[in-house]
Amino acid sequence: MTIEQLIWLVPLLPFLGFVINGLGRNSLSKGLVGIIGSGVIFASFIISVVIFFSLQGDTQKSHEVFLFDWISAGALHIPLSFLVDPLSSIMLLIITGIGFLIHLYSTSYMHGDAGFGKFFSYLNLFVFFMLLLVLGSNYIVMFIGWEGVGLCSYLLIGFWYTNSAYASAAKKAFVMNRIGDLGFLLGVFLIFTTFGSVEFAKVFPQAANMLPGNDTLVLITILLFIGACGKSAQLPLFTWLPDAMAGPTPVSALIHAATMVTAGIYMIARSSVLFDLAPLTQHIIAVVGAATALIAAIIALTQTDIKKVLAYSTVSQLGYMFLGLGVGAYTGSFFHVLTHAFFKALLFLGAGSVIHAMHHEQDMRHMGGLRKKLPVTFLTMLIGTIAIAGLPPFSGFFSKDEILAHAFQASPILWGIGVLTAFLTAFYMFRMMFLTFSGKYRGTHHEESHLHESPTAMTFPLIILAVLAAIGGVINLPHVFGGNEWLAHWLSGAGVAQHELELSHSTEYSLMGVSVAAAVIALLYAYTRYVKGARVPVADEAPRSALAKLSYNKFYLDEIYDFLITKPLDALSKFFYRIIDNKFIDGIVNGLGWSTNEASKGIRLLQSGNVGFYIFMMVFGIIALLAYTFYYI
Amino acid sequence: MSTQVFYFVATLSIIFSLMVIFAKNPIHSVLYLILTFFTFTVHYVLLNAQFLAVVNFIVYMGAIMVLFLFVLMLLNLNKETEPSKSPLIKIVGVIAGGCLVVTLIGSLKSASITSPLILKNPGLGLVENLGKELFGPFLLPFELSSLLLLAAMVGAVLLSKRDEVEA
Amino acid sequence: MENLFTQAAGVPLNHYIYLSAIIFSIGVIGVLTRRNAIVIFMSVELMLNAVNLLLTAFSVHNNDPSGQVFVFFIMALAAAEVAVGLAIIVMVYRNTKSVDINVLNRLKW
Amino acid sequence: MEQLLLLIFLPLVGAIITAFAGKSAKIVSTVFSVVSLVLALVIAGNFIPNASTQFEVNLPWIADLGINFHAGIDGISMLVVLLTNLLVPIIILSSYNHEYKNPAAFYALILFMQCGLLLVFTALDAFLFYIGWEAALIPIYFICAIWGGKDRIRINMKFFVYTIAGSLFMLMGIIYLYLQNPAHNFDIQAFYALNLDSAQQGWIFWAFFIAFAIKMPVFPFHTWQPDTYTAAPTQGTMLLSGIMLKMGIYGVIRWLLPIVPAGVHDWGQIAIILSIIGIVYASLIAFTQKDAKRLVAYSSIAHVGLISAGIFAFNQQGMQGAMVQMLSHGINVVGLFFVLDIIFSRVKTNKIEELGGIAKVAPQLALTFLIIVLGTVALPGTNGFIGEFLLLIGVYNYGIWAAAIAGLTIIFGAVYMLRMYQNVMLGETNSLTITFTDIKGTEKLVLYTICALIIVLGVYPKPILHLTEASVQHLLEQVNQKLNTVN
Amino acid sequence: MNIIITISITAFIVLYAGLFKANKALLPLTVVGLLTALGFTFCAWNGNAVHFGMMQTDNFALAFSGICIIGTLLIFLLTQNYFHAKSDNIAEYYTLILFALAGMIMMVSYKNMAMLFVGLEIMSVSLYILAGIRKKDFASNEASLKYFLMGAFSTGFLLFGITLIYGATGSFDLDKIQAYLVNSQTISPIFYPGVILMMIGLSFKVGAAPFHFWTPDVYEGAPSLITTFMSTVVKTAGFAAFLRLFAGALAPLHDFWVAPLMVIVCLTLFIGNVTALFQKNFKRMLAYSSISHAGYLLFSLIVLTKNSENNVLVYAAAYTFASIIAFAVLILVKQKTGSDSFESFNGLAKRNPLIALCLTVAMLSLAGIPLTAGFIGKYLMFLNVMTEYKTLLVAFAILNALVGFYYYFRVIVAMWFKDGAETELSAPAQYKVVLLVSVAITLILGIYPAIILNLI
Repeated sequence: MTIEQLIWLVPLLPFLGFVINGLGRNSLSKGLVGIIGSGVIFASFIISVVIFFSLQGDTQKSHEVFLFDWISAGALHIPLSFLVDPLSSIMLLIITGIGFLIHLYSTSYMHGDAGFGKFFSYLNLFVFFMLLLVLGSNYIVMFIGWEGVGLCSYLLIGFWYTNSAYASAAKKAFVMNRIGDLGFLLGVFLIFTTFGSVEFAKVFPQAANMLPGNDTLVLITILLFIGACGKSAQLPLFTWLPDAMAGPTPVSALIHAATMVTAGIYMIARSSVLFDLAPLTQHIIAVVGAATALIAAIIALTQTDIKKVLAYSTVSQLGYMFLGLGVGAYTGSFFHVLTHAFFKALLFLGAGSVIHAMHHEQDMRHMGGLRKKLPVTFLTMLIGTIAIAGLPPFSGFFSKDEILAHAFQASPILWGIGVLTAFLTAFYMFRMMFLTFSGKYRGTHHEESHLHESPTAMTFPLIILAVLAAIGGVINLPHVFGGNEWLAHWLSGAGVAQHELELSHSTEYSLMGVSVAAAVIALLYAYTRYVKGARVPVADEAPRSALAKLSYNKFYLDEIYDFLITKPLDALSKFFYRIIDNKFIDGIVNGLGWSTNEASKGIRLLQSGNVGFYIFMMVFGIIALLAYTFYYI
Repeated sequence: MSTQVFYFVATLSIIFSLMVIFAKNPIHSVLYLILTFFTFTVHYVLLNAQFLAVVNFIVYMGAIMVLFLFVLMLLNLNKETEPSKSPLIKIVGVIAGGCLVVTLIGSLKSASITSPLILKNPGLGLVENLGKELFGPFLLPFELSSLLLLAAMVGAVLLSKRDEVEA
Repeated sequence: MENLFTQAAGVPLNHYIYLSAIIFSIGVIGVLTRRNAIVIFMSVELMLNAVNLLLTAFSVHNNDPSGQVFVFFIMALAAAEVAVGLAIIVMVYRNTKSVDINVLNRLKW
Repeated sequence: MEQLLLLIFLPLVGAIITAFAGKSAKIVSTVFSVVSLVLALVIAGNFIPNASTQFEVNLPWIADLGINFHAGIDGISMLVVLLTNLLVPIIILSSYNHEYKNPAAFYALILFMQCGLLLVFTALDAFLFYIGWEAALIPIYFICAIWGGKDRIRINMKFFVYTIAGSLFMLMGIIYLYLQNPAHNFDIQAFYALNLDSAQQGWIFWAFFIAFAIKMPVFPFHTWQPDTYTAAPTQGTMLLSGIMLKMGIYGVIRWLLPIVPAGVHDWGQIAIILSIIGIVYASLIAFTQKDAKRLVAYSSIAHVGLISAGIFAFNQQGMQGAMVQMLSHGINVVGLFFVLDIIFSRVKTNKIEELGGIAKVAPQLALTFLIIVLGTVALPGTNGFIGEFLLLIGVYNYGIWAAAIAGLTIIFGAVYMLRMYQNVMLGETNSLTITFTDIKGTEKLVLYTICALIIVLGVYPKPILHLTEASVQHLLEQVNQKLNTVN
Repeated sequence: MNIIITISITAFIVLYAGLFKANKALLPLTVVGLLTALGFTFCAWNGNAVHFGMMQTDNFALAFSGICIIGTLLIFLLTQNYFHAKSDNIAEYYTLILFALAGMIMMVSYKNMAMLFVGLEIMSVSLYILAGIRKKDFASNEASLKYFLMGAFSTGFLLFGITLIYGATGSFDLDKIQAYLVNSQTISPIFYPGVILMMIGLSFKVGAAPFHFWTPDVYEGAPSLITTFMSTVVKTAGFAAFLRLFAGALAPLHDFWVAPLMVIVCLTLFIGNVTALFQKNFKRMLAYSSISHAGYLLFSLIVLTKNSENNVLVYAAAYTFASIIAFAVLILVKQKTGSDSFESFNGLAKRNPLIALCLTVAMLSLAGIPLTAGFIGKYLMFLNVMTEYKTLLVAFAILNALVGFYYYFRVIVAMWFKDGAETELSAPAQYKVVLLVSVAITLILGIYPAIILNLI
């Protein structure tokens, strides 16, 4: 079986799962739904593995698989075709692999929910679209997946739609994504008008011949980056992601941590040829990424909702990845995508396990001392936390340091921000761990008696992910540690060429030392504060210092957007509707009618009923006509 | 000689016709109108249109004017019962009429047919001549004008008769 | 009556036109300024007569009897009109006890 | 040739029979509309997708005035004919849960209107086109004014006079062209062949454009539309928004662009600017609408604005996008109005704020509504995407800023559509919606058909694109050629 | 010639039949007489005979005669029981209408001013009387007197005009007048005011502004049937007379009289349409609408083409039949409700759908909606004016047509969309015949106007 013959099965299977689960959501039993939902993903995973390995043994690293002609109009031809190359094949593994684990987890997590079948069909659909996104051989197919995952994100965030806050969060996510999508779409248009095609295979070779800093390329890449900002929750479009935590926790793990939000990074990595030639865009990306990383980390410091902490952490980590992209560390960023997928999925699922145990209580102020009740969850989450904090030798350490090293090479300031963020990350993550698992239980006694470890279907994925989070670093072990940077080599087969790192080994070591030191200090500080000091975050209304207030209230970004965008637009809308449309434009239209009517009212008075007057008018008419004659002759 | 007669009669025509419209009493108006028509008869004679002069005398002054008088008397309108229009309207009316005169004459003035009227055929207005014309080329309208008179007759009877049916 | 005035004065045709125009306009003024329907009607008769006079003058000028024949038709019309018109006025008087045209303004606007 | 005559006049026959069908009018009209649909499909099956005009009919009608019954179908016509004959049965079916008083008249008028529409879409004689144009207007006026809602009389009068105002000026333009035509007839080919200078073309452009702009409607000629859509009975709104609006678009493509290319060249800018203003403006207004029907009405203005901009951008992508979008918009907007009608028939209100939680009690309705909404917001994989994507490329080729502003529709569309969806379907049920019953019977049939069309066209739009491609290309070439000879 | 004789004889016979109280026989006699006249009209087709140098029965005359006769015939069919309620002198009314018709035949076929004058006066005098036949009714009295006074007044101007033209040309004959205009080097200056005064006189007869003031009052005050007659047949004849003179004999002076005519047209359109807009009374609205239609009809004189006359024919036919429908329904409604306001039409569609449908067709035709005769008429008028690219005028007319939609649709709105009394409104058989025939003609002319387009 060649890749060409297999590849279409990968997205098709989840799609079939979606169709079957969707149609049978009310008739199929929950068990069957779970089996179908997870089974199709697992099958896809198996096929992906097969493809991955056969690609590894293949000399030809990229395969285009044409399915059918989708849109054609004039010079524009858009086939529905897939591109299998190292980049997409590895994404396939992540999506189907982690996807499968999360599906498995969900069979248990969502078991009590009435919308079980619906949930699985949505989840399958998401996987389908995500696969389409990474498999597309042109920007438009990528865009189908791009928007499709947005749709699934919308559906899943609003899964419990009877809660209007959740439904609003879903809408917010969709709309903010759409803002980015417009940028993406415009970028694609510009690609089409510049290169005459939207096929990767046709665009990149042409672009490679262009001069660096070419204006068109800069514009294209900026537009694409705007798209990525929306999908990957970067400043200024990140506020939807924390709200997206309204969805069920597996969704947060799969969509809002492991896969969908990394689509932006995937897309930029895929288009690295273009971005490499647009230094200006790269600077912008680096700055935006660094700023996002820092701001999100600051916000995460004071959050009390366990999922919110993770959500801001995700935003922050995504910022990291963009920082990496901005400084040319494509592989590094992609590496971080991988490791982040492992540990963030793990953390979310762990959080889900905690929430499951706590009967959907998410406020850490009501938790504490869960270590003994949930040992597996605690252990696996600890691994995840260590990984995200960047402590060696867990996976996060390697990916993060690769980015930091590149950042240092590009600009020490960026590196400084990176390290600061790493410090904050370590702090808030351990804060979360300590608040949740150590100390005394702070909930009611009744709840305490019901605490229990989650079933195997939930812990099994945790364990697998924990293993991956721990050892995942090996796939791109840097030279300084005697590694061979396998991932970088592999991805270069897809045309993703990382900038060379020109730092001496000693510099690299010292950089790592600084970041590790920062993480350790943060860990210790968190320990003294929350374990020794047994501090608990104060209640919502309690007074805070100005900085804490800023952090706690997310820099008032939502309020600022509301004030700067939503309110003015609403006001504008009302103004347009009430004043311009109803009063002015329609007023003119109606005014014409009205004035005719008024004219009628007036002119009919000429018909006074008085013969004398009539004759007067006639005589005036006659005089006028005769006067005309007089002048004519 | 006849030229001076014309101007004299024309002046009279104008004066009498003005009297017609300015007399307060309708009866006086009728009488002035008769006088005016008389001056017209003189004009016809001056133009050697003897037949018309006669017809004018008989039909207009005799029949039509008597009918007017008759109706006025019948309706007992011989007093100054007519509430006159407001002076403003009168003035405007006169001005309008004046304008009409001016424009009418103005537009006719350039006609400059200043050549004196010369009677080329003295017998033109005689009954014989007119009869030939009337019963020759104008036979059809002449006959059809019987319809006009008949319609008027039927109508006059119809309108002045008192109906029983109508409630 | 024959050849009463053989040379039909020497009055310029213009003056006949002016005279007719003036009388005609006087008729119009009458129509404009009076309220008594009968007087208005009489003013109309004045207008018709002005026309008659002019027709006759043109007839003489053109040496064409048809003008005078036309006067004849106008007179016939005048007779018919007077009959009908006075009948109408009488009818209106019966109902309104007035021949004032200002009373007639029920139909308007 | 017989096929075309049958196609056009079958609805008329149906209308007459329906008018006398009394109580069974519903069934009779359904039968006729379905037969018409089948006939249209047969014709589409026999249609060879090239640029030529097929099934042509050319019969003398009023010979003294150079008026012929000249009709035919090319790719562009075929598309709108299909749309018409597809939507009419759907619209008739959608009325099954209503008991209109005097149904015979109601259904007869719908079929009568269909005949007028088909005339418009197939006419190759300007006079015939005009006749069809007005003939389609009268029935819809009566439908809206007899069976409409509050304040319908005033609103429909405004609608009627407004639209007919435009068309009368168009008539003036047609007469002008007729007089310019040395052959003194109304044949479209003769009109194409005219050599008018650019000043003349400018005048003709405006005479035609205003008529079409009012019909579509393009900002600022749109103010009749929200009122009319709101006050009309749902089937009337569907006819108006689903099909009638396409008359304007079709008119631009068939009668404006090829006849006065220089006029379009000189003034098309303004048309595009107006269209784009309309997109943003109507979208913004839709943000805060309280009545769902009115919201959809404004959304329709925005969508049509994009179509119009795409056409005036005048390139293959924009044109093809307009083709697909005409079809898509017709299907989607009919779906939207039908859902609102279902809601209204159950709870007697379309006020967004009074609704909510319907998804909980009517999941099937929620699902179909969602698909339609997604189609409307142009999600890839739905029919709306194909059209909007091509249109935006078309506009983009015209100017990047134009596309950037026009592209706001994909953001704004999501905002107001999802807002409506959320407030109507999501959230907790309230006292009004708690007793809501899910869709059944013909409602299901109609909504599922619409949803199927939305997805099928979104996934495999090729037949539609293929159908119109040659004709569109031919049109573009023809116009460009003519433009070159003028300049 | 035969036509006039037939009509006159019919009138006499009817008059005598009235003397013998043969009231039942009146209508059949009249119908037979008119049908005979109509037959003569057909026989004379393409004959182009000249009678005594006074009358020319060319196709123009015959076509308009035909329309007038058919229109009168339909109106006679509407008389069923109409006069009986008002008077016992029915025969006289029949006679007067027939006299008026005879006058109109003269007006449409005159070749000499004398014929025009006599015909016009026969018609006018008859109408003065007919307008006042409801002797006890103030409105009828008022209408009659107003019509009479103003009519007589305007006749003065017409005569003055005729006189001046006679003075300039020395003849009353149209051919000679035209020959004078074509042949003579200089046109006598008194000719011009003559033309203008004639235009004034004829404008009065067709009700063109600013000489239209009598129209609404008289139309409203006169009995509806007479109003029908006045606003349809009489108006058509008036236009024929107008056309015969201005498009025929005076055509060489077109440059001179087109400017004042244009002013008259614009004023007429504007005043007619705009004033009609605010009317509450259907009958009065129709009166104003007739003024506005006069404006459209005059379009054919603004640009003289070989089709001008035929265009007027088409328009007049369309207008006549639509108006007859409108008035017929009005009479029915008024008999039932006693009112002719728009409100009395409320819910007519429920009370009698057939009548409502007929009236709707009539209104659509008057408004000029395609597929009705009215549209073809308007179209021809616009086309006519557009041949000289008088686009501003057409644009102005279009704006006025838009106003027209408002008031024509008011009655449609009242009939179909408003609720009124639920009482059934039945129509006598004769009314049904008239309505259906008129609707059929309106639709046939609208869908296939080719049959009438090249008549003249």
